Amino acid sequence: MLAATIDAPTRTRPVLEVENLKAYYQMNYFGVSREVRAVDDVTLTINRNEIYGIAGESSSGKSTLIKTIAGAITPPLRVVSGSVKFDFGGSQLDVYARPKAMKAARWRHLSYIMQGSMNVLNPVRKVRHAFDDFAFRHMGLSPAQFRSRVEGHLKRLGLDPRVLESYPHQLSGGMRQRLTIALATVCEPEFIIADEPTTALDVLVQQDVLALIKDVQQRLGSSVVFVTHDMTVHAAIADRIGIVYAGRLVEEGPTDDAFARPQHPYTAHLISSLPRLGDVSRRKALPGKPPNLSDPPSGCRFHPRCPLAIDRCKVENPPLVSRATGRVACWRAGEVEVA
Amino acid sequence: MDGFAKYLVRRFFQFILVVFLGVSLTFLITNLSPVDPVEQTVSLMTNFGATDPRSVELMREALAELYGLQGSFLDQYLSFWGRVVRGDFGPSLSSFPTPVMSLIMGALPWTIGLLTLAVVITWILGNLLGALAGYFRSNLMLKLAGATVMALHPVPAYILGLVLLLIFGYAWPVLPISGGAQMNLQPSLTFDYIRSLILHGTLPAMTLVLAGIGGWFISMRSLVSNIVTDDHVVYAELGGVSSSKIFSQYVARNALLPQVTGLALSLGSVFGGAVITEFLFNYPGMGRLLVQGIYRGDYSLVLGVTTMSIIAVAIAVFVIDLIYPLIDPRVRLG
Amino acid sequence: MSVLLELQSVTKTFSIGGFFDRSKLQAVKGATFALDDTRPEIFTIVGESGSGKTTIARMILGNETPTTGTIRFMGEDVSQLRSRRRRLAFMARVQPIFQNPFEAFNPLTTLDYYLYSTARRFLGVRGAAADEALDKALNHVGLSLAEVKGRYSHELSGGQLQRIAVARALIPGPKLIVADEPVSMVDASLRMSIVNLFRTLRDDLGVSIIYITHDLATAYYISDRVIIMHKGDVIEAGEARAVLDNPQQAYSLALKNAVLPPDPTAARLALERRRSAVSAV
Amino acid sequence: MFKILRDLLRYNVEFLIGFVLTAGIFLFALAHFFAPYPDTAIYLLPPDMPPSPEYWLGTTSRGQDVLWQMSSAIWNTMTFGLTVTVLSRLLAVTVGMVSGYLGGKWDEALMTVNDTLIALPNIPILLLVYFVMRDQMNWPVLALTAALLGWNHDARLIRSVVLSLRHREFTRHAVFAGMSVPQILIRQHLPYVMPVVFFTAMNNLIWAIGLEVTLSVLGFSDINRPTIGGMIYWANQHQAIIAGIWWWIAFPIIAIVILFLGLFLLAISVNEYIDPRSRLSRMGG
Amino acid sequence: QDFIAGIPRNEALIIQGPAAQNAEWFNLWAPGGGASNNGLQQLTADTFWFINPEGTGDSAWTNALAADRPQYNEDFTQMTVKLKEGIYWSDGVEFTADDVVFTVETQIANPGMGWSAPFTVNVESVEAPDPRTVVFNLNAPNSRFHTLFTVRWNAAWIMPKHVFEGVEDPLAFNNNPPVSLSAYVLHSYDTAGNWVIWKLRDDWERTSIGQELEEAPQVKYVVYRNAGNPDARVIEQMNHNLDVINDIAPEGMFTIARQAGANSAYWFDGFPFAHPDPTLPSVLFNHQVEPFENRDVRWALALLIDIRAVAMGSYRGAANLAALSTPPTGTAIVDYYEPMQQWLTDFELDTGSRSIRPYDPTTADQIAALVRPQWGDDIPDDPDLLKRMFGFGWWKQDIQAATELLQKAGFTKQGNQWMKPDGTPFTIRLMVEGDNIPTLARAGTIIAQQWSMEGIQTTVDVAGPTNGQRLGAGDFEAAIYWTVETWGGHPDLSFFLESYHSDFIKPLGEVQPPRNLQRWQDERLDAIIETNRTVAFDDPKVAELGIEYLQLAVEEMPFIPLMAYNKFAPFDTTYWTGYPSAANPYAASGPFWSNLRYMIVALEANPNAPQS
Ligand SMILES: Nc1ncnc2c1ncn2[C@@H]1O[C@H](COP(=O)(O)OP(=O)(O)OP(=O)(O)O)[C@@H](O)[C@H]1O
Ligand SMILES: Nc1ncnc2c1ncn2[C@@H]1O[C@H](COP(=O)(O)OP(=O)(O)OP(=O)(O)O)[C@@H](O)[C@H]1O
Ligand SMILES: [Mg+2]
Ligand SMILES: [Mg+2]
Repeated sequence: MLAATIDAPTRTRPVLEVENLKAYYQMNYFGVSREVRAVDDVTLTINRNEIYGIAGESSSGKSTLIKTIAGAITPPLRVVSGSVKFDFGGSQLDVYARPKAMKAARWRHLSYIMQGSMNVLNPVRKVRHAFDDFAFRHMGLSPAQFRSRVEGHLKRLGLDPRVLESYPHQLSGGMRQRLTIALATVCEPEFIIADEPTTALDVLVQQDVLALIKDVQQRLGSSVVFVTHDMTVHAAIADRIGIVYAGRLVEEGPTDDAFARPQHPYTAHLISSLPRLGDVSRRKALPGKPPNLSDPPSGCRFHPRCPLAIDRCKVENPPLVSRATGRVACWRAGEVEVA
Repeated sequence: MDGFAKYLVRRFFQFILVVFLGVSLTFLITNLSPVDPVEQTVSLMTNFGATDPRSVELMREALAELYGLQGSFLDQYLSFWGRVVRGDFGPSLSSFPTPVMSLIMGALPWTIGLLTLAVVITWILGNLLGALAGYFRSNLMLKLAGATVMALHPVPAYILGLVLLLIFGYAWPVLPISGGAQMNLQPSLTFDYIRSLILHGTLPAMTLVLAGIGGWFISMRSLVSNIVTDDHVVYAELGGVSSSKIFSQYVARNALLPQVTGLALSLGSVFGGAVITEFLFNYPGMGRLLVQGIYRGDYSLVLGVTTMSIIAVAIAVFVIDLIYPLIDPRVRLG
Repeated sequence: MSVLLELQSVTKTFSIGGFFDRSKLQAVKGATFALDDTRPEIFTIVGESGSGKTTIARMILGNETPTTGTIRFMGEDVSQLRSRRRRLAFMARVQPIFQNPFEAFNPLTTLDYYLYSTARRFLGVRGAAADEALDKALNHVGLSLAEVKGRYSHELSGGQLQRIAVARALIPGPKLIVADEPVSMVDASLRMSIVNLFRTLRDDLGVSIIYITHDLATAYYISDRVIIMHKGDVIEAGEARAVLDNPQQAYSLALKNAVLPPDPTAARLALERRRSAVSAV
Repeated sequence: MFKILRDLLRYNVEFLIGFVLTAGIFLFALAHFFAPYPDTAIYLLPPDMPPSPEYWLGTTSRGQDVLWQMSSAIWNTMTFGLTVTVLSRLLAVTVGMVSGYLGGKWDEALMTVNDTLIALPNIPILLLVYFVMRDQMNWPVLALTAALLGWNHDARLIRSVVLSLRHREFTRHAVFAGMSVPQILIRQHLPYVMPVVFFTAMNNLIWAIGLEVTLSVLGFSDINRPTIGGMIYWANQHQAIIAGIWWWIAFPIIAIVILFLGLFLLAISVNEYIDPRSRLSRMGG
Repeated sequence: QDFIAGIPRNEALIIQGPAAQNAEWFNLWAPGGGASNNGLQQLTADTFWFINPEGTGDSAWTNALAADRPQYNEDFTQMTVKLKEGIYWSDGVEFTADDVVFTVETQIANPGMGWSAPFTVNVESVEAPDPRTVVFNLNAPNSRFHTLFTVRWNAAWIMPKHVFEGVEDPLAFNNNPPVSLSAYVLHSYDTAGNWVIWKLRDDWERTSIGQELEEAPQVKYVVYRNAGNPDARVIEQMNHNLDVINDIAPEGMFTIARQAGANSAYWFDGFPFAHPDPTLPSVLFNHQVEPFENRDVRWALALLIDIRAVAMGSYRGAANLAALSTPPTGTAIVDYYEPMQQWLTDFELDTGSRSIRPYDPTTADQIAALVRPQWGDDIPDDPDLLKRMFGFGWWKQDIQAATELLQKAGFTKQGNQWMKPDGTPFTIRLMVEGDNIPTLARAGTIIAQQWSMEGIQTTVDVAGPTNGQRLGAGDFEAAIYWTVETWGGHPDLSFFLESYHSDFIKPLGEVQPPRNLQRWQDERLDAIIETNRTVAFDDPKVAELGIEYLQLAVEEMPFIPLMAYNKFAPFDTTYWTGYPSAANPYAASGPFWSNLRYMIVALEANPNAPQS
């Protein structure tokens, strides 16, 4: 049914185009104003049937970036400039030019799994109601049909349909996480946005959840944008990854390439710091502390912590340039050695 | 013993303790009161008559004996508990020898009828308005309604009632301003009687509602403004769930839970009556009974009314603690 | 050989459930292990979520009383430490590190308040002497008092905060640190700095550490001994490398296999294996 | 402190309005110290004069200037109300925090006392106490009694806040940092409790004023001391509303409404200022 | 719809009644039961005689159940009463002397019943030699025994023997429904206590009141309704839902006069509207508390009062001032006030340094001048009329004389503060009851202000419901209340004076029997009282003794009489006319007086009433 609506010419076009996006937290409390440049000039495209991973350390702006993409901004977050455009076969969506149209597209074409989504279910209602509220009106089914559709969907995701009659607190964290994934996919959207869906789950459950996401994506042929700081997770499911540092995209490329030949020193560090089961050799930690996004370092934002920094890095901001397999923003791109 | 039973027993024990302490405290204060019921009756009987001093002394002795006010404090205290346990508060001293219980039973239906209704209406309106105002923060109508409610909040109930009485009793005399029902209409389930009950209850109820709505409004609004930033609400908004649904099922429903406790307490305190409103509109409820009792030094009556009220509130707290898990699925007992 | 910490068939039962359905939950079932006083070590507890790890930690810290069994710290029954004086003496020797460094410090209190308070209560020092003690402790974790003084938790990174938490725990000169998932909320790049720090503490200061985690990779990386918990039971225990290299129990094996390698090809393979295993069930 | 005030005034319209309203009423009340007549004197002026250039708010049927009566009345009522509020806040905070934090037997004992007081019907108890105390019943005693009856609901609220804080990691951390119970309560938990305190203070103040009025209406007021309730009492004795002397009652009520609105605005803006959440975003969380 | 369900408005008289706590209770003889204000005693009970407090001479006396005035024997140890014939209880049983004997004997046998105590004290035996005669044999000589059966406000009501003889415990019997001995009988009542409706008996002629009537009373129903607080009462009267108000504040009265003038009637046709009750609000001093035992101090305090301000402040001028210690109402005007004017004017007071004449006979004119700007033509110019409205005169405020009196008593003034002889400041706590009697509370505040201004710091102490008890126990320094009540319609002062005898004075702290609450003790007073006991009720010597007492009271100033208790009791004339007034004082004005029954049967339907 989905495939039928996608006509030939659009098949090749990317499903999401983000251009020069800037989103800042602008706050003013009793005379103290702060501006946190959490997304600073990001341009990226995401194709159909692709899993795109976004990595980066805590508070580098990963969540903010995908919130902005999902059109889930609330004050004090503001989109300062740039555009986010979706292309869902028949319907084009420019998130910030025509925000009204977003509402109709939500869950139908685009679903979003929030960070901490274990806690996004209404604590005083049964899980069943969440499906009714979010999905029912998009499906055009009778209540009974809808019910069996939901149950079928849950079964396919390895969930017992009886969970529908539970309250969220009666379920374990992993269970709730899987439920939110089920909720986000029951309408079979073309685009799924997921923010740290596996953090805070134990390894076994984490693996299940990853497997689930992969399954769903393959079955629906959807595109997934996926955020986590856990590089091993990216390794397992992402087709391409983008590395974010201090609000900027610093490197992007196919997962294999990024792991094998990181171009940016930060990427290289992320990959090399991972301990490997069975390996007890001492790993270095990145020196210094994360940049302050309301007063970011000049030039390349990574330079205060960069082992390769040169004077140029302090003053000039390296542009994101295309490479053979991806893009990178570093004056000394490719000079790093992987440990 | 299993956890729940243990909890129940402990909670029940606490309930008994609360009632015991509360009633004992009232007993103590009441007994310290300088109003002497014998003197009150004597002065009532002699105030306008030419009664000679010797007779007055005789009368005083006879009444003291009749009222059974002899005996030490402890004796009276013990016999009081003995009676309470049997659900009997002894004879009223100001309406001797009518049992206090039958006076209370006469007043109780009125109070319960009026106050339960008023409390529930107040609660619903206050919470509804508060929730709407907290959720749709920029709506002009709601802002206006909110400002009105807030401005009414600090106005003493007595003034509100008096103004209503002037408006609907005098300037535009459409409502009865005094009493509980039409005169010469005996209580019955007829249309006339019920209509008259409603008409007579309108002004007192309006007073109670106007005076009480602000409290609920303010607390509900602040609860709601906290809840709207909760993840599950934000998520529902992102999921394109309709505003009305978010409001009712996601915001209001969560915010209402703590308010339920408040409602239970208010319903519990219904037994004490609404002194000022009953006083103003001559409503034949517990508040009026109580004030009469205090004025006439009728300990038995005062103790009866306060004991009822204490027990009712304690039960309300107890019950709400027990049923809370039913209304809030997150709460566990034990 | 004297015993530092000893758990003897410790169990903990919670009663849970709502109004109608009530049941008991055995969070910990007969845990028994001991730490040696003379040989400091990193003792790791791994296990899935809800397997009872935190419960054990809380019982060791005296925040929870075992339903049955005893926990002795240097010969004293931890649950019997009633008086404030004895509690303080105990806390001087056993200190915790918490999971979420942002949560472990009150965001409205300056960080040094925790440090000074610890110094005053356990060392009885104030003013310059306290400054000195703090600086020493902070130096162990690669920080200095000047960097920390007067700052609030949001002004520092998670890794820094976690190191300050460690420094604070070091001030009374503890014999044992109980760290409940100290790195799970810290991102990958900071994780190593904490884990490395634990090693240093053990080696340089002779502090024993109970390290609770579900991250097998770091467990393997630093621990001396490990126990694996599953639904309240200790299902496997022993020398860390030995256990993790060659797990005996099915569950331990599954746990080990669930660890994704940091290499796309291997990771995808692992995930595929998992997927087929799940769909086969 | 001064800087905070300045910031609040400059950047927060609500605070500014609240401040102006409250300060206005406060100054007005303060003015009674400079009143041209003693505040209990009667029949110094022609009675029943409507508002006019000479008597801005008119005169009462007792020949008093409503303006100056009100000024004293607001002062006295506020003194009473604030005394009740402060005392009951102290009780509520102490009991709520100790009970919530210590838990166990302490909690049970304190909450039993608390529930007992919740169950006591306020007005009857106050009336009874009034009778018992008789001439010794002056406003400080009344304030104390009201304070004793007026803290219990809020203690429960505060307790629930502290209960949720008690299991937060920073509390456990503080224990292991050797902080004593008072230190933990005051340094760690009080900032989270303060918004509740401010918020409930408003309602408590209104309740206290309402209590004063109620008692006055029932005839229990110290008629030697002008208060809002006392003004209503005397107006009532003179059937002022029926007799058309509306200014005797209307102006004091308007003043109370203004005062309350002012205090409410102050409370919400100060709350925003001290609320841990907004404070954090200000500091940069 | 009818205002009262099922009862035509123009057949019903609606009277302000109380809120009954215990609406099912109709036993007049239980403790407190005889003091009912809901029509029970006013409309259904009867006894031997009535005195109209507003009447003068013979017209004030009514033989009700008794066929004649009381007959005493020589030494007042026996009283014989002849009863009227043809009087029946409402259930058809004839009223006889047996009912009277039963009443007395039952009450003696049941201590606690309303009149048990006085019967026990006085009656040795009672017998009915025939159905129309009752003979009381008394324990001791008592020339006023008949007053137990003489109604001013209430009295010992006769019990229906045929009802009570079957009752085991007459104290616990609710007597519901009550049989009536008077012209009305219970129709229905509100269990919630807000109203009671009485209806005219079909056999109304077979009652003591009915026998005197020529045609049937026009009021078919009497409704006692609790019409709420004073504001509500005013509104209800203006809405024509309340024909008779018992008492409201002067301002409420003025509002009615202003807004419903044409539809209302009052005791006086215009200002001051009020009905002066035969009670005498005064400043009471506790003679057992120093320095109030000192006559000079009391007189000084009296002379510090500017009575015009008190009249304006308490009643807005509508006060009937009293310089004598008896209320200036009813027959007291002719018996005491008019005859004593000259004596008052000549009265000299020794201030210690000189002699003054404190009496000012022109106060009525002065007050008239004060209220004329507001009431204009309502205020007549005739000095005699003014005296009826505002009283005959009062003491002139004389600060200098007061100063001299205080100095005579050993007081000194420091700055603006009087010091007692022992050197401590002279302060007074002036007790008032409060909003139960608002006008007196107002008078208290203004007197306190006057004393304070002259250097005696006075605070007003509102006693509320504890007022009566504190007065009784002597727990006060000074108070505004009354200890003088009279028949109004009869010059005999024994009504209150009997209890002024020093035999009954108790030490401080013990309860003083009613009336002599100031604990005034004086041998001259005892002598007057003792003489009065030996004189028959209707003996002209009674008035002479009264004058003696009044003169003594002026000299001693045991309390400062202020005024009659003026009661604002406006009537709505929309449905009924012919209410009593100063011009036609055939009954007292006010629903709580038992002789209200004479008003009810005299009312005439207003032909212009709206037809329902
Ligand atoms: N509501 C907010 N108000 C102000 N600043 C915010 C807000 N949310 C996030 N920030 C700031 O924006 C920056 C980026 O935050 P963001 O949540 O996007 O980071 P992240 O990369 O998702 O981190 P994490 O891995 O911890 O989720 C941080 O400095 C954060 O402090
Ligand atoms: N206070 C409590 N009341 C009831 N049940 C509890 C309580 N504390 C813990 N439990 C239960 O005990 C079990 C063990 O919990 P514990 O927190 O020790 O697990 P854990 O291994 O630390 O898990 P995680 O990895 O999620 O932190 C869980 O099922 C938990 O729900
Ligand atoms: Mg994030
Ligand atoms: Mg845990």
